[in-house]
Amino acid sequence: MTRLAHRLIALPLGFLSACAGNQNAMGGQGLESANFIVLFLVFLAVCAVMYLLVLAGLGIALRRRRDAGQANSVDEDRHEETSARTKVALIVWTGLVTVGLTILTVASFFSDRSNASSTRRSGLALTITGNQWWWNVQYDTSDPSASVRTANEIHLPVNVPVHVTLKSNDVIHSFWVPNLAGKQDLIPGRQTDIELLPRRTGVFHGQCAEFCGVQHTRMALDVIVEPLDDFRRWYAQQLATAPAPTTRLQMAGYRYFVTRECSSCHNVAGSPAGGQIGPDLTHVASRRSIGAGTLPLNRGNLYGWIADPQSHKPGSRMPTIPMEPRDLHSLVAYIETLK
Amino acid sequence: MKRSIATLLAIAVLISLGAFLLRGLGIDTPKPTNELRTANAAHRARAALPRDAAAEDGNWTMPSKDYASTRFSGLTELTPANVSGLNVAFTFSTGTVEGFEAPPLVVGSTMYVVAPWPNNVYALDLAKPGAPVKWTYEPRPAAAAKGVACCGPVNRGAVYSAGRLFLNLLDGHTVAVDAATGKEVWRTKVADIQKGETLTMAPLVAEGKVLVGNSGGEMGVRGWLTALDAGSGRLAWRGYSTGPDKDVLIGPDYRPPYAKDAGHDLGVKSWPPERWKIGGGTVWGWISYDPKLKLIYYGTGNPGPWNAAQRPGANHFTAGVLARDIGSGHVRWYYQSTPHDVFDHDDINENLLVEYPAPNGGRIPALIRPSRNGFFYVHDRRTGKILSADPYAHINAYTGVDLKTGALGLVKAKEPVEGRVVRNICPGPPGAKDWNPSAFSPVTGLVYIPHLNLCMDMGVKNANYIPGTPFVGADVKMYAGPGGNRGVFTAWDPVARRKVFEIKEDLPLWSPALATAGGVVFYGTMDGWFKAIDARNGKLLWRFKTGSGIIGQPISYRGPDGRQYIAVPSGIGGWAGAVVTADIDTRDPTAALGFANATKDLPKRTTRGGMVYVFALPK
Amino acid sequence: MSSALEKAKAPPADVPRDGPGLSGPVLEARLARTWGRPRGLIGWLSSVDHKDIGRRYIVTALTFLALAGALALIMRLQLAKPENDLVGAARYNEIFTMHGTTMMFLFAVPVMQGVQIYLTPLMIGTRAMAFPRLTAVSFYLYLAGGCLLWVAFILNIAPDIGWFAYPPLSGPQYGVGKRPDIWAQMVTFTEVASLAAAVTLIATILKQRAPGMSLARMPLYVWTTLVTSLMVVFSMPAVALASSLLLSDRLVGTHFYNPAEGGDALLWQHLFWFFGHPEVYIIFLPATGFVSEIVATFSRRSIVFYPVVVLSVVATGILAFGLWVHHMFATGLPRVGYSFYTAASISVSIPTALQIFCWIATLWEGRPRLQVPLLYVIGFIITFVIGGLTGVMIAAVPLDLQLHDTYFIVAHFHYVLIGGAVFPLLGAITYWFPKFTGRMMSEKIGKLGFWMLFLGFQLAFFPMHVAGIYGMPRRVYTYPAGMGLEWPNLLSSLGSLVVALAVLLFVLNMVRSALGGRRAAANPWDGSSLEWATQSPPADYNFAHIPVVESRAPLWGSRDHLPVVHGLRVDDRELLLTTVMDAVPDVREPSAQPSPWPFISSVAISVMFIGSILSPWALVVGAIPATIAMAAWFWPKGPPELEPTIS
Amino acid sequence: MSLHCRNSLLAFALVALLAGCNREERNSRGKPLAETAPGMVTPDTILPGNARPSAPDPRAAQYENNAPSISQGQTLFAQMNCSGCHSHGGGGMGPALMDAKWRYGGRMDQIVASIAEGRPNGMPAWRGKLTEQQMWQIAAYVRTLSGQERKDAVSARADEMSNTPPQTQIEREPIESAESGQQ
Repeated sequence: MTRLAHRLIALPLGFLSACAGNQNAMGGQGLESANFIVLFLVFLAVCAVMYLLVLAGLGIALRRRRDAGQANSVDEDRHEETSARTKVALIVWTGLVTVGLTILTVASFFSDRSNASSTRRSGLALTITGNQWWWNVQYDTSDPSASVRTANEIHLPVNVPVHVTLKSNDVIHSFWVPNLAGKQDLIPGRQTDIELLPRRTGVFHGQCAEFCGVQHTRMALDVIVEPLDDFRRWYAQQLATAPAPTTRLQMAGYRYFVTRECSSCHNVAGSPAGGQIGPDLTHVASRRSIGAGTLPLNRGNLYGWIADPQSHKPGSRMPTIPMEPRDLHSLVAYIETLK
Repeated sequence: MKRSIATLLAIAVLISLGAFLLRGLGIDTPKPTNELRTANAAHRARAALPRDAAAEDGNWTMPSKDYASTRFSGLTELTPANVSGLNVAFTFSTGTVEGFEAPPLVVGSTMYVVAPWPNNVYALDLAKPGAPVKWTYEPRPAAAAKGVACCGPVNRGAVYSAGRLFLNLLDGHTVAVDAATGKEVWRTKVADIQKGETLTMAPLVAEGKVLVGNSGGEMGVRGWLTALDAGSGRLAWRGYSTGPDKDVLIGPDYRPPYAKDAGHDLGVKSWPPERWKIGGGTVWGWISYDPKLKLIYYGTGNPGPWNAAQRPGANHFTAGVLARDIGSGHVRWYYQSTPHDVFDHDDINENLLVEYPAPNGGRIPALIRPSRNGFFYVHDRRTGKILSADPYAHINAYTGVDLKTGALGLVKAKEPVEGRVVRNICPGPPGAKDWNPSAFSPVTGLVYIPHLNLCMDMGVKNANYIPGTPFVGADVKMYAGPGGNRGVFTAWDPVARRKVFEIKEDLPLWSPALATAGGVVFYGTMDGWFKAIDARNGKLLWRFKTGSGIIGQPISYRGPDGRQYIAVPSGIGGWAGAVVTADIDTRDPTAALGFANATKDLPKRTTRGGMVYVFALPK
Repeated sequence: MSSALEKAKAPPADVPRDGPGLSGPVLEARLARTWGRPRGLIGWLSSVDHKDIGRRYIVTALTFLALAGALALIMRLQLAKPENDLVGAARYNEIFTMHGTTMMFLFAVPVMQGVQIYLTPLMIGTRAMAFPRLTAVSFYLYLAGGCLLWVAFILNIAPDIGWFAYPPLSGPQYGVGKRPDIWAQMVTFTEVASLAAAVTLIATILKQRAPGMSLARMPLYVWTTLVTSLMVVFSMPAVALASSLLLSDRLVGTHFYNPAEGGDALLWQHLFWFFGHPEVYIIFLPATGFVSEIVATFSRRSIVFYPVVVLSVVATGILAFGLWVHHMFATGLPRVGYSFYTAASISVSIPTALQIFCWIATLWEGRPRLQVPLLYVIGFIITFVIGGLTGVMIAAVPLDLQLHDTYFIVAHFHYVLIGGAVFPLLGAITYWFPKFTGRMMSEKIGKLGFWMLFLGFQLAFFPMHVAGIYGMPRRVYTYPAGMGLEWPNLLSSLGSLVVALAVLLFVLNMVRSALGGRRAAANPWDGSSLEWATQSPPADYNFAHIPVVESRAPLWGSRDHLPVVHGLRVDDRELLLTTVMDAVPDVREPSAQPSPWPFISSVAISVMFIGSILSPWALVVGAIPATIAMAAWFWPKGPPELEPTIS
Repeated sequence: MSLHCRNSLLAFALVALLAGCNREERNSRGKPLAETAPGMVTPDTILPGNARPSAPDPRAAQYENNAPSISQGQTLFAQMNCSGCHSHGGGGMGPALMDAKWRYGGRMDQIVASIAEGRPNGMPAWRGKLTEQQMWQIAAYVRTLSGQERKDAVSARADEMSNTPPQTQIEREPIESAESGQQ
C-alpha cells in the first residue's frame, strides 16, 4: 500500500511532497497519511477526467454555432427542439457520472476501512489533553509509576501502532499531524481516539485545527518519530526527575522558580513546584520549542519568552511577570538544566 | 381446667409483680456476663479486654475509653428503667464557638475539658460542688492553621497517661501537660502547616509512646503516623502512608492478607511518578492497640486529589487499615479497603478489638469496623484476613467485597469522569459513616453505629497543586439518601452479621455513641438533642436539648460521690456543621466541599456554642 | 348573506375595472395613482412595493459585500508574508468572524432573496407580493441585524468566535463579554427576516401566477426560488433555535451546551449544520436559476430538458438536508454513519452534473451570443465545477480528515460560493440591470471586469488548495516561514487585490450606467419570460393588464401580442389569484396598502431583540411596544369586501 | 422584576455608551512594573484625627467591569485553588464571597490587598505567587460573586456542575461598611 503510495508520489502531484514540509498532508510518513495520498490521487484522476469532459463540451458548444450567421433572433417555433443525439448524450453522461462517483465512494469506503483496521493492536497508549493553548501529553502505562507526562512534544517509536486518547480541558481543539494521519477533535465532556502508525522516522509538526480562541494559531506540537532504541532512551530520560541545580546561579533560579509565580502553574518533578495547569517543565530544555511551537528553544528565545510571553503570544495564559534582570538570568540558567 | 388457667394467671401476675418490685428496688443489676438476650454467649462478640462491672474504674482516660476503642462504660447505675430521671448535674462553658468534638476526660476527682479552638484545657474539680476550675492551660496555636483545616478547627480530644495529658494542636504541635498543675511539660512540632498539614486527631498513648497522625488529605499532604517518646516528646519513629518501603516502615515481617497489597515499594509503584509525595493517606482518626500482640491498628485517609484521574493506580497505602508493631513501627499487615478511592472514602474510622466466636467454638482475636465505604468488616486482627464484610448502609457505588481476593467491586457507572457530572452516588464523600466512632457493648454484643445516609452528585476536574492550598479537583453536591433522613443510628450484630435495629435521624449524625453496662446507649444530634436509648431495642428513653448542636463525644464516669455521670460536649461545627460555624452561603450547593447542600436547614435549627453538659440521676 | 351573494354574483357596475373600455394611458394613470406610494420619507418608509424592497435588499447586501470584502483584503495583507504583524491575533479573529458572518448571513442569502423579491412577481405576471407588508418587515429586520453586527464592530465588541461559533468557545465561560451574544442575536434577526421573505415568496409563487402559467410552464428561476424558499422554511428554524439556546446559556445560565450537566457541545454542531449545509444550496440554487435564464436567452433557445433541470433542482433541495454530518467527520461519531454521509454527499453532485449538462447542451443546440451575462455563466461553469469536484473529494472521510479546516476547504467553498453564486449573480445583475434601472450596463467595462475577476479569482484561490495540503489550518493569523506556505499565500494576496479591483470596476460600471447608461427598451436581450413584457423599469403596478401564459416562453411563442385578462379593479389594489397547479383564475384579492406600521413594528422588535442581549426581561418589556405596533398594523379597515370568483 | 426591567432598559439605553468604554478591551500585559504595588489600603473605617479614608486605587478602573479581566479572574479563581476554600462563592474553609459580608473591605484595592498580603485567620498571602495583574483580575471576579460588577461583563456560568445562581442575574449585595462601599 505505502510502497505504491511512494511510487505514486513521483507522479504529477509529486511536487507537493517534494518540498518536504514537516507539516504536509502529502508527507505520507504515517499509514493513514499514505492511504490519503493514494485515495487523493484516485479522486484527482477521476475528477480530472470529468472536468476535462465538461470543459471540452463547453468549448465545443460555444464554438459550434456562434459564427453561423443566422438572424440574431429566436426562431419562434423551433426554439424548443432538441436533437436525438443530445438525448443519448444525456443518458451517457448520467451513466458516466454515476459510475465515476460510485467508484469514488467505494474507494473512499475501503480506504476508511483500512485506516480503521490498521492499528487494532496498539503497542503504545497516549492521552493528549487540549488546553488553551497547549497540549498536555501523558504516556499511559499499566504501571502508573512508569507513565511520563510532558507537553507540546511527542516522541513515537517507528512502526509501532499508537493509540491516542484525546480529551479537552476547555474548548474544542483538533489534533492534526498531517504527515502521520488526519484530524481528530478534542471535545470537552467527550473522549475521542485516533490511531497512529508512523512508518518513517523524522521530525514532524502538528497544529490545532479547530479554532479555539485568541491563540489558536500558536497551538502547535512537535512529533519525533525515531527508532525504538532512541525512543526507549528518550523515555527513560523523561521518566527521571529533574537534576538538582549545581551552580550558584542555577540555585538562585531554582529558588525563584519554586517560590515564585512559576510554580503556581508549572510542575518540575523532583522539586516542590507542582503546578498542574501549565505545561510540565521537568525536561523542557530537552524539547524543540517553547510556548507550544511559538519559538524554537534556545537561550535567546528563553530570555525573550520568560521576560515577556505576552509579546510573543498575546493573550496566552502565561502572564508577563515583572522580574529583576538577575532573576531572569538565574531563571534561564536553571531552566536550561531541565534536560 | 378452669383452675389450671387461674393458677397460670396467678403465677404470671406474681412473676410480673415481683419483677416490677425488684426493678423498683434496683436489685436487678445486669452484669456484662449476664444474658440479656436469649442468644447463647458463645455466639456473641466479646470485649477484647474483658472487664466486668468490678473491673470498671469509673474513669475515662482516653476518648475511646480503652485500647479496644469500645466506648463502653462498665457502670451500671443507669438502666433503661431509671434513665428517664436524668438531670443536669452541672455545666461548663468553654466560651468558644467552634466545633466541639473532644470528650471530657475524668481521672479520679478531676475532669479535663479540652475546649475547641484555640484548645484551652480546663481542669475541673469534681469533688467540689459545681466543679470549679482547678487550672487552665492555654496552648495558643497559630491562627493561620485555621486556613488549612479542611473541616473546621476541631480537636478530637486529649489522652491521660501517667499523670500527664497529651494533646495535639491544630498548628502541628503535640504537647504534654502536667495533669496536676496544668504546666506544659514538652511541646514538639510534628506537622507543618505550610504544607497544609494540621493535627486534629486525639493521640493514643501506649508503651510509653504518644502516637500522632496528621490531617490535610484535602491539601495534598503526605500522610504519616508518628510515635513520640511520652517522657521527652522526642520522635521515636514515623511511618508514612505513601512512598518507598523504608518510609512506610515496611520490613521483612510485612505479611499482607491479600496478594493485591503485597509487593515491594507499592507506595511508589501504585502512583504516577512523584505523586505519592502529595498523595494524602493522612491519619486523622482512631488508633486501637492490642497489648497482647503489641500491635496498633489504624486506618489511613483518602488519596489526594479527589479527582482520581490525576492519580492512576491503587494508591497504596491510602484508604486502608494498617497494623504496626508499636515498638519498631513496622507494618505487620495492611489491607486496602478502597483501592484507588474515587469518592474520598477515607478509612480512618475506629477499629474495635473484640473476641469473635470461631466456627470451632473458640475465640478469634478480631478487629471489627464500620468502614467509610459502607461495609462492616470483621478482620482476624493477627493476619488482617477478612472474616466478613457486609453493607450496613445504603450503597450503590460498590458491588461488594470479594472475601477471597479482598477486592472491592466498584460500579463502573458511578465512577467519576472528568468533564461530566455523575449523579446519585451513595455513599457521599463523608462515606456511610464519618469520624464519629461507634460503641460496642459486650453486654448486648452489638455495635452501635451513628452514621450517615447521604448521596452525592460529583463532577471532577483537573486540580492544581500549590503547597498549603486545597488539592481537591471535584465539585460535590450532597443530599439525603433513600428515605430522606440524613442520619441513621444502627445497632449491628457483628456475629449474626445483621442490623438489629435502626433509628432514622433527620440530620446527619456527627456525634459518637456511648454504651453502658446498664443497657443504655447515648448519642447526640446536630440540632442539640442528647438522647438515651435502650441498648436492646433502640427505644428512646430520655432526651435533653442542649444549647448547640452535638458533634462531641459523650462519656460516662463515676464521680467522687460514687454516682454514675454522663457528660457530653455541645457545640456545632466540623465539616457537617460548617454551614453554621463557617458562615456558608447556602445559595452555593457546592460550598463546604458539598456538605452545604445537605445541611441547608441547619442554621435554622441550631446556633454556635461551646458547653459541656454533665448529667446524673437525682441524689 | 344572500345579499352578499348577490353582490358577489354581479359586482357593482360603478367599480372601475381594466378592460377594453378602460386601457391605454388613462388606465395607466389611474393604476399609477392606485399603486403608487405616498411622497416623502414616511411614504418611503411605508412602501410595500416589492420592487422598492427588492432594490433595497440588493443595495444593502452589496454594501455588506463591499465591507466584508474589505475585511478579506486586510486578512490577505496580514497573510501575505509569514510572521506578519499587521493585525494582532485578537483583531484578526474578529475580522475573519465578521467576514464569514457578513458574507453568509448578510450578503449571500439576503442578496438572493432580494433579487427573488424583485423579480418573482414580474416573472409570474402579478402586481405585488403576497403579504407585502411582511416583505417590508423582513427587509427592516435584516437591516437591523446587519447594523447590530457592524455597529458592534465599530464599538470594538465584534464577535471573535468564527462564523459557526462552536460552543464552548462561544459559551458563557469562554465566549468573553457580549461579543458572542451579538453574533447570536444577529443570527436571530437574519433568520426571522429570511423566513418572512421565504413565506411571502412561496405564497406569491403558488397563488399569484398569471393565468395559464401552470407549474410546468414556470420559468426555471421561479422554480429555484420556490425550492430555496421551502428550504429556508425547513432549515432556518434549526439555527434560530440553536442561537436561542446559546443565548439562554449565556444569559441565564442554562446548560444546553454544558457537557458537565448533561448538555453537549456537539448538539450545537448538529443543529447548526442542519441549517448550515442547506444554507449553501439556498445560496447556490438561485444562482442556477440565473444561469438557466441567462443561458436560454443568450443561446436564443429555451433550456434543453426543462423537466430534468426542474427535477435536479428539487432533488438537490431534498438531498441537501441529508449531508450535514460531513462537516463533523472529525468529531469521532460512529464510522459506519460516516460512510452513509459520504455516499449522500457524493450523490448530491449528480443532479448538479445533470444541470451543467443541460446548460452546455442548450449552448450546443442554440446559437450562443457571447455577451457579459453569458461570460459570467461560462466563468461560473469553469470555476464552480472545480469547487464541486473538490467537494466530492472532501465528502470522502479519509480525505476530509486531512483537508477539513485547512485552506483547502477555504479554497473549496470560495470556489463554490464565489464561482457558483457570485459569478452568476454578477451576470444576473448585468442581465436584469435594464429591468432594475431602465438603462444598460456598459458592455466594454463589463467584459474587462469579468476577465479581471475571473483570472484574479483563480490566482487568489487556487493556491489555497496547495496551502491547505501543505498543512495550513484555516483561521490562523499567521504562519511560520519554511513550511512552503510563503508563495501560495503571496499569490493569494496578489490575486485578492485583482479581485478587489474587479469588484470595484463592476460597482463603478453599475453607478455609471445607472446614471448615464444607454436607455433600455422593454426587452433589450430578447428574453422569453414575463418580466420583459412590461417596460423597464416597470411601473408601480407592474402590468397594465395581467398577461395570460400559453407556453414556457410566452414572449417567444407569441411576441407580437401577449394575451391578457381584464376585470381587476383600478381604484383599489387588487390581485388575481390562480390555482396552485394549473394557474386557473380563482379569486380576486385585495392587496395591502402602504403603511408605516411594518417599519414601526420592526423597530419595536429590534429593540426587543437587542435588549434581550442584556437582560431576559427585555423580552417581556419589549413585547409591549411590538404588540401595539402590530395591532395597529393589522387593524381591520372596514368590513371585508366579498370578491366574486371568476368563472 | 421592576428592578430587572429598569436595569435592562437602562442598560439598553446606554448600550452604545458602555460599549464605547473599555468593557471588552483586552489588556494582555497589565500596567507596567513601575506602579504595581497596591497603595496604602485599609479595610478600616475609623481613622483617628479625622484622617481621610484612603482613596480608591486608580488601577481598579482598568479591571473593574472589564469582561476579559473578569473572565481571566474566573479562570484563575479555579486554577489557583481559591475555589478550594471559598467554593463558588459559598465558602467552606474560607468565608463566603457571594454574601454582603466583607471582613476586610469589598473595594477592588481592598480585595487585592487581602489576596496579596493574606489575612491572619488562614487566608494565604499570594504576593509573589500571582502577578499584580492576576490579583486585580481575581478581585474583579470576586466582586461579581456578590453582583458588584456590571452584568454585561460577567459570565452566567462555567462549564462545570451547576452551582450558584447565574452571575448575570443575581442581585447586587449591598456592601456593608459605607466607606468601603464607595465605588
